[in-house]
Amino acid sequence: MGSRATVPAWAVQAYGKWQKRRTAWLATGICVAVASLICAPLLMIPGGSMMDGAEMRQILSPILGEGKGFAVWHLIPVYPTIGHFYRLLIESPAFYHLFWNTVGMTAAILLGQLAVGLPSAWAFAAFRFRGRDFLFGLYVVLMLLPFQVMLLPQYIVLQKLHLYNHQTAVILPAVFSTFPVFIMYRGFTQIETEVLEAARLDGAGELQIFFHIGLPLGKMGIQAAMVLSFLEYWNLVEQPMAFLEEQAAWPLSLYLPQITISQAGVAFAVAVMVLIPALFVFALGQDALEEGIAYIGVKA
Amino acid sequence: MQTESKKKLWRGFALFMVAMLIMTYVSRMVYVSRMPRVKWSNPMSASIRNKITAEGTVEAVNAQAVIGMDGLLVETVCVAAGDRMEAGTVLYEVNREDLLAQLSQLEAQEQAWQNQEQAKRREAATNTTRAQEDYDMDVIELDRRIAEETKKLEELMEDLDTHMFRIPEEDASDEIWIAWADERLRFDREIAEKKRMIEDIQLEKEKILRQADRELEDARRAQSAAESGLELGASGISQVRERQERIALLKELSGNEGKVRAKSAGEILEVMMQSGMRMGADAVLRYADDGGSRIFCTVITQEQKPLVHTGDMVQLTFPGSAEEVSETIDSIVQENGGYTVKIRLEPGVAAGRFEGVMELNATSEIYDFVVPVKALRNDGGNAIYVLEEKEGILGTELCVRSMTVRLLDKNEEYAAIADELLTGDIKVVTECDRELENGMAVKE
Amino acid sequence: MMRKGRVLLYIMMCAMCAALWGCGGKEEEIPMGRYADREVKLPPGTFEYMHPCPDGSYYLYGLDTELTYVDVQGESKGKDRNWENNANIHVKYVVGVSDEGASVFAYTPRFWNDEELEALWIAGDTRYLYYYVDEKGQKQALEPHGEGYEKATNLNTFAFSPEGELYAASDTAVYRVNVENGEVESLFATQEQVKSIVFSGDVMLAADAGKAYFYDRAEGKLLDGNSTLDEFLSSHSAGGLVMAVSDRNAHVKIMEDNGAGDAEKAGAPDGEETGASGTNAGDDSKNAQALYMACRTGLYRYIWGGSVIEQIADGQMTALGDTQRSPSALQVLDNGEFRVMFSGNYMVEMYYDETLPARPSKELTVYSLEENGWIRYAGQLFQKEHPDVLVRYETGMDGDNAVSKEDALKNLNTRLLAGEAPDVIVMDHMDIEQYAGKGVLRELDGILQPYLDEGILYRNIVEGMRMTDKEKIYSVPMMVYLPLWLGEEMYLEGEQSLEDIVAGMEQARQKHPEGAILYTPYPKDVLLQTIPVCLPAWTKEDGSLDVEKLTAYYRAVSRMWEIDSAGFDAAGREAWQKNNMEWYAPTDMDMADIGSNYQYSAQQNFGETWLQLGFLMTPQVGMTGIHVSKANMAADWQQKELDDVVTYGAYAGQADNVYWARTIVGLCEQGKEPKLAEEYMNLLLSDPMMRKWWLDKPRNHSGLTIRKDSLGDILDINNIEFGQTMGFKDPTGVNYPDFWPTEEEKQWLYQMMEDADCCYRPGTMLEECATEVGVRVLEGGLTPEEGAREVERKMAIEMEE
Amino acid sequence: MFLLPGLAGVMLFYLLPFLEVVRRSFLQSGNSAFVGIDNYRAVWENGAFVLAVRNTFLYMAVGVPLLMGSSLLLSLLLRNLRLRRRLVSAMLLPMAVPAAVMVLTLQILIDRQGVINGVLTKAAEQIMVIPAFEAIDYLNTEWALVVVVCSFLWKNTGYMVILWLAGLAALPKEVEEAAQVDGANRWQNWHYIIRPGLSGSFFTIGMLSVLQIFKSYREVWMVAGSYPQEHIYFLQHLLQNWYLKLEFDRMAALTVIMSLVLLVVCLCLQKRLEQREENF
Repeated sequence: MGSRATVPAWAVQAYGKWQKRRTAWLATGICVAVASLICAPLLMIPGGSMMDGAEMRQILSPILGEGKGFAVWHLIPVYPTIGHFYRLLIESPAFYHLFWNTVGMTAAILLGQLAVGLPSAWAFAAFRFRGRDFLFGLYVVLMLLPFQVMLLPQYIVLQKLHLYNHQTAVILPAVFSTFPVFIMYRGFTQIETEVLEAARLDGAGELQIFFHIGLPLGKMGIQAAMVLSFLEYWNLVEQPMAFLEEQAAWPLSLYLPQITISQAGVAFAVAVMVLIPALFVFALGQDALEEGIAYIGVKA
Repeated sequence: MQTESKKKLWRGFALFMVAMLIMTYVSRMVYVSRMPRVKWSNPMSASIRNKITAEGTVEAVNAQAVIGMDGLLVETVCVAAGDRMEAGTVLYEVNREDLLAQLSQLEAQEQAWQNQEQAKRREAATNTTRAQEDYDMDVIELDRRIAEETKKLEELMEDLDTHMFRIPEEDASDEIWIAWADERLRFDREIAEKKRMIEDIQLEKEKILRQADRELEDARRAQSAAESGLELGASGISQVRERQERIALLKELSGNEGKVRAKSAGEILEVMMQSGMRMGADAVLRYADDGGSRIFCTVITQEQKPLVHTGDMVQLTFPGSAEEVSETIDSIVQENGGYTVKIRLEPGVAAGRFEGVMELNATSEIYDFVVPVKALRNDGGNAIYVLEEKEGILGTELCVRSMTVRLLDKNEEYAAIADELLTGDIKVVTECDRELENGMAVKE
Repeated sequence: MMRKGRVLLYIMMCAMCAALWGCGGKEEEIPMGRYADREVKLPPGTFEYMHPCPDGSYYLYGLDTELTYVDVQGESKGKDRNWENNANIHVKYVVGVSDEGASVFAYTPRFWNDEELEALWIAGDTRYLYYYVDEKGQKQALEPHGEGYEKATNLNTFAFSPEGELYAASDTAVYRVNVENGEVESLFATQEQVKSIVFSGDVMLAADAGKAYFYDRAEGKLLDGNSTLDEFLSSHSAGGLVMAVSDRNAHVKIMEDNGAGDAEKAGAPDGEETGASGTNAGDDSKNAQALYMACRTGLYRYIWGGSVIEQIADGQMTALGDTQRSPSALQVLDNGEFRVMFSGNYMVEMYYDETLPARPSKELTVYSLEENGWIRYAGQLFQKEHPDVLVRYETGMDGDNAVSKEDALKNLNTRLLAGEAPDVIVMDHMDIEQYAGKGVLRELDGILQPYLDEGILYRNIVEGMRMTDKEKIYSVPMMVYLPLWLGEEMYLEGEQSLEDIVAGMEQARQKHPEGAILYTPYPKDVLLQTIPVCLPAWTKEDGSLDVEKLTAYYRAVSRMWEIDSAGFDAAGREAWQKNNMEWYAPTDMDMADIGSNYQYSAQQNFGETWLQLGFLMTPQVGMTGIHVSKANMAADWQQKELDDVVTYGAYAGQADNVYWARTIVGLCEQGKEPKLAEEYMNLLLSDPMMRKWWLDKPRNHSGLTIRKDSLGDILDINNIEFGQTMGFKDPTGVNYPDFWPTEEEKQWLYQMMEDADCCYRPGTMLEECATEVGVRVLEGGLTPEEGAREVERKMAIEMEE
Repeated sequence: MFLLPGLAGVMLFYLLPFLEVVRRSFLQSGNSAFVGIDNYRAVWENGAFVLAVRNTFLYMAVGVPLLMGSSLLLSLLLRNLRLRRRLVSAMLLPMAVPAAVMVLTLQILIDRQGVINGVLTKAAEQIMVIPAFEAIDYLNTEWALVVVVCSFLWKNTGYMVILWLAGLAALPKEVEEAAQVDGANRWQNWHYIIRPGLSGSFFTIGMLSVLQIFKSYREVWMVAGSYPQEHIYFLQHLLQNWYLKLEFDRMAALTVIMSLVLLVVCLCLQKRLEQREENF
């Protein structure tokens, strides 16, 4: 205490500021470094999407078992070409078909999850009923079950419901997935039970509580769930492969599920095209997330 | 700031989606515009009119020969096998010196022979004349004798008559009577004797005349023989004739400056002489006379065989001539790997032609599946593209599928195909505006 | 609250279960009732067409067969109204008959050689002549003439109206023809040839292949079209479409295309099941005015003015679907039945049978991992032979988008486990033992026994498929490949073992220190060429991996690769690989096919001497390929000092008498149609199918058939079918016969087939593993011993599982 | 009432199928004969199972804490940064890349003759002057697990950061500010305010990490195949291979075992967390 007193207040303040800024810079630096590390391999994608097939073959020939030495990668192709994009964007209507399939399916899934998962999550968060813990545990376990095991019984169910080979065969199970419930539940648990009690005492209906307290407060959980769900379903491979026989119903992720070297360029181009909407969704989702947080801040 | 960037983001996102939407249509359009456009038809049940064309040779049925000028030396041969000859075409020339030498020799022989013959003839004529004269003289002599005797006979007859008038009276004595009677008897005897004499002379005359006549005849015969040369005998005569003919020939030849010309039109089949050769009496040249008949021969493949039958009407043309004939096939014989078709031509047809082209419009049996020949491809086998619907990423699309088929028959326009899977309502691609590949999506 | 929630929960669960099973229950039930057909026995003669009379009787006629009347009782009264079978007539093309028996027809004169006709024919003028026979049998020539009628027009379709007026159609117009004087009146133009004409009251409906024309005969004008019908016609006309109306005298308003009430009325049955609406067909025909249409795809009803055309009978399940016949006339009977005449002397009556299931109850499912043309063909053929069966051919891995083999198998297994097994599985690249062991496959001993007893199939090959643990045969390959090498006689001759080949290579290397010996720049190729003949020897009796054998194998191949690599440096090999890269790079499924590789073997060989290991795949093409190859080599290698003549022979690896099984077919134990599956198997094993062996070319590699007689046929140069198909017999085709296998070679080949008893099936785990590790061994990453151990380790995990 | 529609769907599409799995775990796969616990025994006694369990646990034991720790750290750092949104988006990107492309990228990088080895070799030669850097065959040696963990971290860090951030955002800012005003240092701040506040998220994110571990299988499989190096042979491989071998019975048994374990762990964790929450 005494030592502190010797330091002038402005100095303390300045030091604190400086320290704060330094920490901020440091944090930023670290984060940027990590982010760039994470993104570094992805830089191969735009490069690859514009790389001439011959060049790619040449620089990758060691990997293909056709040469000695080590493979290299040109982040900026020596012989750049927009051939792959041309092939993909101009010459492949199938790409668009699948793209819209994916968009449609993902949108349907996300909306469905909102409609179904949100109340479920709310129920788990807001009510304490018998078996809640067990049920919730079950939800978690069901979420964790590998798809391989669920493939067969789900197939049987879908077959029985005459959904097999129809996009709903992918959409419906996804809609009822326990995963968003799980995440959104976490968002709702932040709400203090007292608030709910108080609201109930005030005579608010359950729906009112849900809409006026639950939704705004759980918003970031919802947003997180949506962004994550989007990621999950934007690149869904296994379910459609198992449940959709008809190619016309496929999502984009099955366009090139396996890549041979000759297709690599196009595959990279596809990746770029897939990444663009994802970027938008991230940005917008986060935006909404921010907003939600800000909103909560204001409310609180 | 915050909302603005958010707005921007939303706008960007919307823009991206709209761009994707537009591109969807653009790529569709590109895709469709690059899709081959095909036309199709169902296979028909039809027969195929197959035009079978086969080149063949024209062969003469019987060849004729030009006999060489025996013993003459060929100076130049003017034709070769395969040449066409018209009447008057120079076939070859003989050595004129040789020719003239031979001719003069022959003429000398002939002259000698003529002279000899004339002498013979003259002698025979003399003999005849003499015999005639003998004969005539004999006739005159004998006639004179006959006339003499006849006169004597008549005198006797008159004497007899007179005697008869001097017939004694009835009462004449016996002697008279006897004398008269005796007289009369004498007369009778004398007349009879005379008559016998005349007869004898006449017999003799006949005899003499016959002999004279024979002699005359002999002489005459000899004469005529001499004149006709009969006495040379058959070989002699032919020799003479030959010589004479030969002389005439050689003369004619020399008149033609030693050129031997064709007598009729035809084509040379074979030349069996060469210049400098002395010809024999056998053929030096064989040729097919235009007036003769010919056979058209050609070989057809095993595939064509089922379409060609004995008795089928075919069109024959001969390169180089405007002739076009319809004939029926006479025979089809299997020969080493192919089938030889023979067609006998009318005499005079295809004169001067060695090659011909046979055309046969064969109408096949009715095949179940006939497609335009354009629809047929060959990719290591005969195949057609059939139009099918395919489930793809873009939904149901039309696509072509290659179908291997057996080719039964075809002509320039149509092909008959077979396969267990063919049906009448299969859609066979007949036309396309670019190269197709199996499984390629197409538009109608 | 809590209690309530729990109760609700239970209710929910029950409801869910109920819904689920309820769903299932509904699925089981196939709606009953559909149209079936019975053949009508026709009077003697060859009839093509039928003219329906309104009372249910009909006339039959054919192109050269007399008109025959069959009355309502079905008794034929032939020849009472006959027409003269004119000797001068060659082909009667089209005929029309009226209710009363008057008839009209078109013909061409018989004289083919008639120059004039010939000329006409050549000029494309194939004008018909016509004559008309009235109901009393009076014949008179009909010379169509009149305004708007050109002489060259052919009238192809005739129809008499109920009143006896004659209507005719050319490919451009429809006419009314005065039968007395031949005067023709052009009524309206059409886009295509009108194929069928029906009358309903004053309205005449003429249909071409894409449009329906309505003509009001009373008013004399063309009415508006009907888009519903037009659409239908354009999509259903292929293969013939015939029409009939339920009541010809009723004058109906046809044109009200947009009549809302009608559309609703007609729309209702559309949503229902086919069979259900079929039930009503009979009743409806009495009160509703309808147009019926029959074509390949089925029998359809169109209620006038409606916007739907409903199918009341499925072509696939009736005689209509017979692709060999096309319907030529349709008659609607009062009792809701139909008579359909087919060209080709065939008539059926279609009646509604309530006892039949509405959909084809039989469905044969054939599954293969990869598309196989031969199997697909067999399915189509099978379906043709069994019209009541729908053959579904499914492939797990589609060519365009690479679904991985594991994913495809997973999907297949899902179906198997869910009890929806296909009936027939093509087992190529699948683990047969596994599937047999799990009871998926049916044992085939019973089916195959007759074939083996009669010596039709190569017993040794079939026996090679016997599963060791169960002692039964579960699958049978339809084709096999045989191992073959091709090289210089000096180093190798006759039958060879792997060691011999290595020795031969050593010899060659000594003689030629430079240049490649083996025929490929890729280590993987060497493995692909040798693994098949060694793999069967790697498994011990107890099913475990024989590491020593594997080590020996790796030693041998790495020695081979070493010898080969000694001939040129890495740069050379790389250059060679680069050259090849554009159009030839080894993939898993690629294999060295000696026969078909010859085209580029000559260009690509790198050195002075060479050796090719591979498999004989397509017998004659393969054999001829070898000859061509030999010829090419000899020609091409002269300048490269070929040491000795090029020759070829069989080779054995660690296993003897190996054959490479392909198109391995198994039947499913759980299949829904075991009988059909058996029949399908018999079809596959039949000679006609085997003769189509060349269809089996996923990568242009078909094999040698396991049916002895078929193999003989295939190797018979005079096999006309093959020749025609392959273009050998085509004058434009390639002249293969020069290189055709000789009798000696054929015998040699047969003997090889007789001896082959050791089955190699590609696609096993062991093979994948050994190949993957093998590449590393050849590239020097691992020693042979290490490689073998690595494989052992991986296989150990697999065994453990 | 809120739960019902969701629950119905879950039952239909998850619980019911799961019950089917449970049922099948007592039946033989081919002929559906009841075999009791034979399948369980078969699984238990299976060598591959032991290997797979060991590997999977190792993977989880390494992967989950690493992922959670690193992402928590990052999110704490990111929490108050202005660049946060951009950075998080960047970190999320690997998730959005199609699996196939990601696998291709990985292959290019980690192949024995791949880019990483190339770079390392060069670095060893030029910078550290170590003459012979032995190229590592990452996928075929013990390195395989490292590779798998790294790629797992690479792909999922962003994902987890999002979750952490959501959790952090829910913390009442005032408390923290108040604490800061009170002069609480960083550690105290973390220990007394943030950590308890995040304990709920901790559970969630832990579970999700496990989930992501399970999901990462497909990439592992695509890179290394059905029978990878034995250190990266996971339960999923076993499941997949059993599936391919039609051993659904064992698979079902294994699943039941797995889910039981998971359920127990899950319930325990939840209980503890809740107790703690209540305590707090």
